[in-house]
Amino acid sequence: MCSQTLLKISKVSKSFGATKALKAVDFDLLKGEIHALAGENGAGKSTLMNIIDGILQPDSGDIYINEEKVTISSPAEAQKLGIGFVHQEIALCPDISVAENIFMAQTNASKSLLMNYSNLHDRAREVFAKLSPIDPATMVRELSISNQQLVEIAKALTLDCQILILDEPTAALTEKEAQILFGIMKSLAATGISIIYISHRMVEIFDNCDRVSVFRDGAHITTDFVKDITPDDVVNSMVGRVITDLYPPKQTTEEKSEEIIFEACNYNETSWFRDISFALKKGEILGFSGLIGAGRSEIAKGICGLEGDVTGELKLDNVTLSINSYQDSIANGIVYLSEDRKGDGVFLDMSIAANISALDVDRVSTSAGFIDKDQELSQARELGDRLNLKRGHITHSVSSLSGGNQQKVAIAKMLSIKPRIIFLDEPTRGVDVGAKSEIHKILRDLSREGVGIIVISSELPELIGLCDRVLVIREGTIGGEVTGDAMTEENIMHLASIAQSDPILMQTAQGGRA
Amino acid sequence: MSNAVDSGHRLAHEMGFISRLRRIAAMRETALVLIILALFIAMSFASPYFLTWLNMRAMAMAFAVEGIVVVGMCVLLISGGIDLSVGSIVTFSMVLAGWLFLQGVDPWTASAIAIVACAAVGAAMGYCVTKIGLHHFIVSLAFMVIFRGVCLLITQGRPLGLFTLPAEFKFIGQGSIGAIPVVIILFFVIVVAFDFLLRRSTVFRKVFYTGSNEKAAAYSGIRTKKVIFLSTVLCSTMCGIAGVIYMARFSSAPPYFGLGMELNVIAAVVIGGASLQGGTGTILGAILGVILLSVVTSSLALLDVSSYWQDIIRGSILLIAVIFDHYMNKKKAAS
Amino acid sequence: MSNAVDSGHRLAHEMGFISRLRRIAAMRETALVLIILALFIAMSFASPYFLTWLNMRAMAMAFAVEGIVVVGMCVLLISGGIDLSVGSIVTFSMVLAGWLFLQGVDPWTASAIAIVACAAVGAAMGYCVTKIGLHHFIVSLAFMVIFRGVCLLITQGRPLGLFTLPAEFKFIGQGSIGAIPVVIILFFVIVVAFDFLLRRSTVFRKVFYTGSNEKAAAYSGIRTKKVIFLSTVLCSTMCGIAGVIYMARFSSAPPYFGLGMELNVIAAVVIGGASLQGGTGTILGAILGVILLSVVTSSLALLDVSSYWQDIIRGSILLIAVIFDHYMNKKKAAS
Amino acid sequence: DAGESKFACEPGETYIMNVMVSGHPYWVPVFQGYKQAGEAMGCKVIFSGTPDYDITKQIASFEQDLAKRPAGILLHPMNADPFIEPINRAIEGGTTVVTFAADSPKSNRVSYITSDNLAEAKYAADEIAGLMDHKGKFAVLENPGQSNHDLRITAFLSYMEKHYPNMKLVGRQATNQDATKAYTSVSSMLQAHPDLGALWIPEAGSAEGAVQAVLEAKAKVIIMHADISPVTREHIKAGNIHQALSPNQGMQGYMGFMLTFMAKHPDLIDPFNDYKRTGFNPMGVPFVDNGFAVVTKANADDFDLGAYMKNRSAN
Ligand SMILES: Nc1ncnc2c1ncn2[C@@H]1O[C@H](COP(=O)(O)OP(=O)(O)OP(=O)(O)O)[C@@H](O)[C@H]1O
Ligand SMILES: Nc1ncnc2c1ncn2[C@@H]1O[C@H](COP(=O)(O)OP(=O)(O)OP(=O)(O)O)[C@@H](O)[C@H]1O
Ligand SMILES: [Mg+2]
Ligand SMILES: [Mg+2]
Repeated sequence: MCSQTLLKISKVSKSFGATKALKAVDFDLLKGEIHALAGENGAGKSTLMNIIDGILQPDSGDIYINEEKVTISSPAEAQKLGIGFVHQEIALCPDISVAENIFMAQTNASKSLLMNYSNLHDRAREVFAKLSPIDPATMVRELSISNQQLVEIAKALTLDCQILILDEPTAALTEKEAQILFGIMKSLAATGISIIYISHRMVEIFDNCDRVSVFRDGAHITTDFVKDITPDDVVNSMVGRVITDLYPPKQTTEEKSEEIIFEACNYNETSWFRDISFALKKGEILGFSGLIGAGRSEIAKGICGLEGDVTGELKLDNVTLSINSYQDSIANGIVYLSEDRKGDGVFLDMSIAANISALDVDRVSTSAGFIDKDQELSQARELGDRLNLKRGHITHSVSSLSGGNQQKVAIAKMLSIKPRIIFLDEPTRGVDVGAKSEIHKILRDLSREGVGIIVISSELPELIGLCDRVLVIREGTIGGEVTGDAMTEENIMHLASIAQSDPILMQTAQGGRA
Repeated sequence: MSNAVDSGHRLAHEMGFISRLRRIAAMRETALVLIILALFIAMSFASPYFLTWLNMRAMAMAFAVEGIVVVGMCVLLISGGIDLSVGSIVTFSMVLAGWLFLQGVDPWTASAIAIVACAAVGAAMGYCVTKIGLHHFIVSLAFMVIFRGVCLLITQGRPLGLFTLPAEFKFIGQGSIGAIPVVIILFFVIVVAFDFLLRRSTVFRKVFYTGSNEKAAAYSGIRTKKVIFLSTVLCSTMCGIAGVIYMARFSSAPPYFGLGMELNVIAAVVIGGASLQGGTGTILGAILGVILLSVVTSSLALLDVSSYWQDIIRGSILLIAVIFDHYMNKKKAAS
Repeated sequence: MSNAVDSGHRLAHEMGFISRLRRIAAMRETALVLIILALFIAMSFASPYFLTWLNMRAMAMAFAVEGIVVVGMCVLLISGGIDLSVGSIVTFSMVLAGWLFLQGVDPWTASAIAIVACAAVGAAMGYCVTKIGLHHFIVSLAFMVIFRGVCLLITQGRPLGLFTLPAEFKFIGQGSIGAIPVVIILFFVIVVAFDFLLRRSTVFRKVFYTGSNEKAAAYSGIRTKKVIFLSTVLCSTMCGIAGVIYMARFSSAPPYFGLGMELNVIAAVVIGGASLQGGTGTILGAILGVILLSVVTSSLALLDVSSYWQDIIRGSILLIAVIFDHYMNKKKAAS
Repeated sequence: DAGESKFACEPGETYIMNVMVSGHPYWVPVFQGYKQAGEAMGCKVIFSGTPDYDITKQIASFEQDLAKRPAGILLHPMNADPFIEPINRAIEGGTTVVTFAADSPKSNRVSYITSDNLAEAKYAADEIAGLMDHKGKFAVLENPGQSNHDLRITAFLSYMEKHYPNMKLVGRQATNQDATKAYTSVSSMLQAHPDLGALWIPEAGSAEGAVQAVLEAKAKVIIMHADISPVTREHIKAGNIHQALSPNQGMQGYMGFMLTFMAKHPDLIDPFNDYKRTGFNPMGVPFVDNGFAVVTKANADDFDLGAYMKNRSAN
């Protein structure tokens, strides 16, 4: 590998009001390398990427590409310099077809007067042949979040770029798609394209990247070759202390109880799932695993009365409940944490405090129905501190927080009502290692206190590390269950894809690994 | 440890007097009060008649009843909706109550019926929006046209003369308690009540959640459709109340009343800081918005500005007010 | 291997005649054509004069010039904007061109100046929106008021009589080529050109991208501010063109022209399938929308329906059209 | 005593003319007449009102006028009854009020001056019926809600029905002074009734659109309308519009001023009645007719407002 420096960041600083997001940061990217970027939530990773892509302007500092000083005033400018960017937050045009979304940048740069739709569709189909089967003619608004994430990736892959930035692209992806992506990344790097890869998952970094830079509190801490260090070193420099146990201890045999606190029987939904029955025992954390589109989210939403045309029977502490709406569900203490934080998890332009009390405002109000501001603020501070929320003023809007911290606000909202059963759909998406282990610890504590915890996650190590038992969902039914030592990635993947019949996916998945 | 210290610091800072003062200074309401004050000072130099009791009364009477509609519109805009039909609904309320009165119905009963009818119209609009799934803009546009027609039909195109309304009823619109007109007292009570409710009540907080992110609100267990439905009904009900007060004030029900009221009312609410995207806004701001617009109109009339220039100046003031406010807010965000 | 076969299959399916037919049937435009046809059939039973060439011509003349404004508004709505000032700007164009002509300027030059002036007004609005960051709704509301005032100022409140316009100029508005009025030919050319451009040209696709998700478009390197700016300018320019044609047609420039035009135009575009949130819409749909509204109005007049009922019926038709369309679309989504 | 009182103003004595839609050209000659009379008598005159078609705004401007403590106001009330209370309050406060072109009859206003809308309607009906040999189809456009426009139509229709039973009303559309609306309505009317003989229109705005529709349909329709605009004046000269009935605006303003002044100075008159003793204002003449002019091809040039104003400012 030649070690020519393609991109060099020198002493870049950026503040948002009183928040210093970046403090005189240095960073360099070599030609053809996959360079990982790690750091806690709010460390400034996305901010730096936004500066490189011309979305934000630095307050001070310089950027060099091929040793030449550049000013990048807009994404259009960045494109001309050969920079491609997959954003942490999905930004696609919902009313436009997948194909047009993917080639939006080309359309923009194109000199031809007229659109050539069939050409776009053919090329889009080619891209997806490598990635995952998505029909290029569908409107983006009809896709699930994970498929939208794939479209985002496809969009970046088609750019004719020399620097590709991927900001937590795998947060919404399952193992399978992630592996495909890594395959593609490696082949791109082999052709001399440099990749900046942001992730909170150490395994991904150590399996796929060449170097890793660590950021903390807006400052650059270290850059090392991954072969020279261990994941613990990275976590150490990220958090500034040693995190010994990434996952909290599981249920011990003594703690095991046969008492069933929550039971779902014969759940069916007209199009998304059928014959779903499971029980949750006291003190255990249950996981849901499966491939993209398997229907995990739909099951959770269906049970909570949020979506779908659902039939089934529900028992909480052996009492049969009838849940017709999410309000009934909340009234019984059953809540759902959405996987789509920005879309339906938080109120971006409202204050942190108002976000946290949204699930049940009556908790922070007087008997006459008026909000007690002090109570609302102290509830928010308390939960925020408990989740280690990195924030400005508690009345600032959620839009001023980094992605991971927004996720913490969404979780704080769930905890505010002291729920009985929580469905957490991708609860640690975009959350840093430190906070993630905090969240895991909190979940474990809650389950000890008797709260039922059901975690949906696309990250297999998380499910294996956290859960006591994992149900594998396959095409809308429960495809199997693993527990104890049988909880391995291989077993889960096997159960998840056993009936997987899509030839394209199988073929490319194998090709990607080869 | 350092965590606790840190949050202790933060607490102290949040409670601080200076920070509170700074927050007040950065508020949109403060900006509006300053603009209005500046206008008052300039006007009292420009015209000796400006700071007279008669002129103040005339100016207050000009916006008081419309202010009640502004309250309804403000809530609706916060919920993420909009209502172009307010002018027609106000007129419908006047015309229906007036017509019933002429048919021999007691004016109080007639008024109650008219207000309920307006609420029902709001419910119909709310139904179209929440159950059918249409957009507020287009639904209320259709209702604006339909109810203008209904008003014409009821009145056969001519203003209803309601001179025979009993004095106790006219008192609402024309009487005074002490030196202060009843209309202004009513306006004041409604504004203060709703300002408080919107800031503090849990019920109205749900309007903010719904307007800010309807889906997130639904995922927080809020019956967002109900919230939107009720906000629509509230706005129409306020129109109904305003209509009845107008009837008492004018002893008349002209079918062509309130033309263009919707734009004035929406402009006021937006000047007052509400976003057309929903989720933000205050009653106080909206009322200051309507006061600003009204004071400008009145000042121009008082100064005998050529009518050709009045529109130009009024439009420019609207523009300048939003630009000014925009920069104020930007500065606030930056500091 | 199987990959190629599969995608070949899919391709064949997509190209399939039946699927194409089905897609056409599900389109909003088809629904509108059906509604308009139904109206035509009903009307030709109700009145023997309806299906005459003269009546068709008169109906077409009634919406042709407004149709040009509809084109501009459609593009602007797709980009995510809105313009309440269209009525004022159309009038401004008429009044300015007329005034210049009365000052001795050649009418063609006067018209060109008026159109450029309208474009400049659009640029000013676009500036407020894209550079300052204000909302289209409030900016165009202010401009609506300001330019109504400007029109009054130029005309001193009275319509400018332009009887002396040369015949070649009046020809644009009053002449015919063969049996077809020039106005209708102009309208047709503009509509066909823009419909094609909006569907196929890369430049106008950017308008869709920007309106659908401004951030996503910006991340793809599209200069979204420029797109929004130019859409605003385009809409005002279309108003300018429409104004000049109106002037040629009426040989007059009344300062109170086009009141309420904005609502009619927006209603037409929305009936035609554009979303007020931006990102969707077609010129063909918008034009069918304006035709529907216009045919209803003409039919009511032809049947001499009491003017009190006309508003009620027109409003209801607007409502029914959007409800009908909504259910059509739902069915499409479900199938 | 009588020897001291003059037919003139005290210094600073102010008279205001208050209207709605103050940008409308109709008010221009009215105010010119008002001003001519006022200046001749050494009074200060002010033109006031609201540019909008909005009763609330007009009342606000009227009440603000009162803050200036004027001697009198010549008022065109947009609606009759809403002005009762403000007019009465004005009079109690010492400002006298006279109405013009539209009235508020139940108020205590002293007088009312207008052109006789009934006479206009009667003239129009006779003229149209005469030209059509007392038989055939006619239609009207209207502007419901504005009392003088309403009168012009209702009086026309009832007079037609009573005196010319063979004349048939085939269309009645509200076009609200909007040229485009009038264009559409008249186009449709002409399709339904290609043999339409005549149109009576209560104002000039609708007439502008109507004449366009008639010209485009190449129909032969006798168009008559009330008021006059530069555009309809041109059409009269070109023979496209038969006649217009223009109220004597100048006289309306001039006499309107006199009425207002006299109402403020009732002591100048010693009438032969009981008014003074019983507390009525002796100036309380219920109604003054300022008359109207018939605008034809021959005299149309005398109704050029631009030329009139040029002339006025030259003097
Ligand atoms: N628009 C903004 N306004 C105010 N503060 C901001 C804004 N954007 C980012 N910040 C702040 O800047 C800091 C860095 O944020 P950034 O998004 O770069 O973090 P990150 O490293 O990408 O975190 P994550 O892993 O959670 O995505 C945070 O403290 C965040 O709150
Ligand atoms: N709004 C929607 N419109 C159309 N299809 C949808 C919608 N939401 C979900 N789906 C589809 O429903 C199926 C089940 O989706 P669901 O979100 O439950 O999957 P999942 O297992 O949670 O996976 P992931 O969340 O990773 O996509 C998928 O095929 C998905 O594409
Ligand atoms: Mg980030
Ligand atoms: Mg999911």
